Amino acid sequence: MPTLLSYTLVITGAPWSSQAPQTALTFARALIDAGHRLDRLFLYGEGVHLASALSAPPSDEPHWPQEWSAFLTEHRIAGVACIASALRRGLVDEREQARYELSAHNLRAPFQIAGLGEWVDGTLTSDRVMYFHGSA
Amino acid sequence: MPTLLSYTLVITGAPWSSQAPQTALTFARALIDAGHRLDRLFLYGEGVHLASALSAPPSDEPHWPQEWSAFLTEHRIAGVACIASALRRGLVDEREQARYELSAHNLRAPFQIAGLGEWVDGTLTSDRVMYFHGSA
Amino acid sequence: MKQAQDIGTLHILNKAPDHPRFMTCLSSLSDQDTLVLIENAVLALSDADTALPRHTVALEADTEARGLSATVTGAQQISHAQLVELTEHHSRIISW
Amino acid sequence: MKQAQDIGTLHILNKAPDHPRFMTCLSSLSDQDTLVLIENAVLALSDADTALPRHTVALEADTEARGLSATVTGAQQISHAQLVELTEHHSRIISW
Amino acid sequence: MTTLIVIDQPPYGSWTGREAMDMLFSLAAFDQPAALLFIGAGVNWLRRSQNASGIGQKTVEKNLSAAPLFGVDRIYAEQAACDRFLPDAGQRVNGVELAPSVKQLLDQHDHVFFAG
Amino acid sequence: MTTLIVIDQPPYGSWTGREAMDMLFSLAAFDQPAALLFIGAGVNWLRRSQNASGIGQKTVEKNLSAAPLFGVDRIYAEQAACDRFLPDAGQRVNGVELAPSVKQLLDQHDHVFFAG
Repeated sequence: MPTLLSYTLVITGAPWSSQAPQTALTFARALIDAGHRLDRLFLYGEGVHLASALSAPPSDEPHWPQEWSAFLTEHRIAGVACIASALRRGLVDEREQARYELSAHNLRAPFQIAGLGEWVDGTLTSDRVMYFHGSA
Repeated sequence: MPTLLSYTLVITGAPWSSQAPQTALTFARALIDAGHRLDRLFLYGEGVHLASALSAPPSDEPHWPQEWSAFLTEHRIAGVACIASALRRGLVDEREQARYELSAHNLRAPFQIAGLGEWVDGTLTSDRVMYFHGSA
Repeated sequence: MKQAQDIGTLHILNKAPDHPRFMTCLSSLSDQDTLVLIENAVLALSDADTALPRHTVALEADTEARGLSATVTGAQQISHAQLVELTEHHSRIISW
Repeated sequence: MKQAQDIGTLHILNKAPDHPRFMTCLSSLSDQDTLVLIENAVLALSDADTALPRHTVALEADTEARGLSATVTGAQQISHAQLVELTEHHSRIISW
Repeated sequence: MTTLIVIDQPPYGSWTGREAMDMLFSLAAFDQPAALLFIGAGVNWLRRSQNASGIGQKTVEKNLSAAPLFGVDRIYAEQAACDRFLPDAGQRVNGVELAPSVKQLLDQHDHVFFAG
Repeated sequence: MTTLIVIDQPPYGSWTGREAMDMLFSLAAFDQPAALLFIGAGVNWLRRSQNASGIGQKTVEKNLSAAPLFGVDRIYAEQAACDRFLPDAGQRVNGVELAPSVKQLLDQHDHVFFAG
């Protein structure tokens, strides 16, 4: 029986411009099935679009934000969007909405907004850190 | 004196993942300065993120959604985000918010959401159609 | 199928020289065509591995950003206003 | 600076064969390293211009999507579960 | 006016090719003549026996086979890229014409653009 | 643990390089040793006399020159890529070490990742 490990996954590729969110999700399911632990999903750069609450793809297309959200909720895993990447790209929670006096908030639960310290923590404490980039 | 022409500009590259919105804006200003007419800006694919009302980059960084919005408003030019591209990527107006029962709307004025027919119309009626893609 | 005023096609290229589309563009030019380098494509001006065609111009805002404007010899540098003029004179434009 | 259990590095590559990062990856492998082709990179299995290293595997979901799973001979096809196993055995992983 | 849409990105890794197909179908819906050209790694769109269910997507083969029904004129593929990725005609979906010269094909169309 | 961040995209055309610099500075802020490697067209980050005001951006040269102040260990550039784009040492910003072998440099670091 193998040693059980902890993982941090980092997604930098956006849904609909890359396969990264889908590859990462299938990998995440497989690592949980193998008994390992997913410490955290960290969204960076274009990857923050995965946390949009307003994505509404056609019903016969995959809905990556919804699928990731359900997976994180089911397994009580933290999903963190980098605050700097998210603010540039228009992904905000209620707190940032208030701070920047914006018209709405659009962060999908259970995603949270936090700084790069969360990623640094992953590199220090998880056994494995894996990156899922765009392919263009 | 040259003949005055009409243009349709199409942006497919996203702000912060490409230079497309900035190059297109400088070009648009130059064509107006030369006396030409900009019929329409059409956002497609990743380009729809330019229409986000919630982008909040650091104050010392360019704010492309705001700059484009001001330019379109000043010159009364139509800015259209393709509906299919926008819905996938979480860009919605009040009408789409209601139709898909979403929690908010985040389309920046004066952008509108419409179908590819607006682009086809541009290819048929504008003297020039120019595309601004990402560079990755 | 060509336009009446046949002065060639205007090719606007924004990809870096190591992008596959860069070489496809270069090999698709005719003698009477004009090539405009913008964004990452202006790096071709400093690329020992790239031979640019005769009618090549580069957007000055992009060469300046990348520290190339003072050293460029392979292409005329143009403003956005001059790019608009080029689009006036070419009814056929391809954005690579 | 290498980990105690030195069985080489796991390289996970998702770029198509004409992407500049693809060749950089191939030229950065050591003999004991393992290369995993995922997403667009599995197209290398059908690419006459690419010679793959000995320890190459490909994600089956991606070869199947691209119509390659029945014809592949140059690499073992693996499931996501097997990819997880590979990450168990390699403490050093590079995502290209 | 004839339009040529060029796809040089392979399928599944991004959505640009699919969104270019939507543009193609829109042109056809407005009775505008339109054709499609696959070059470079983009020719991998044309391989038979694709099955994208394992990556949670719809197989693009179906989008392609719908093209003639929607009034799309022609589907071309760069010869050199096919030699590289799909040398055997039996590997390719039906109805594809090989283009020995990309340049020549571009010259034959008034409006040419890339899929993102 | 030593981290190496690899940048192979040129500056200004996208934001990935800038966001990688933010990651670098975060590591340094937590006292984690970190170095930077530019390869391929990414070496164009290192050219002197950049001025991005005309494209509405901040010049990346300033981000780079801040690196040592923030505790970043080393800045490397692929030798072959410099030969191609920046052959003259006088064209390059100060403090850059040429790396004849990318492979060797990757092997010297525990944690290696690309800027998107």
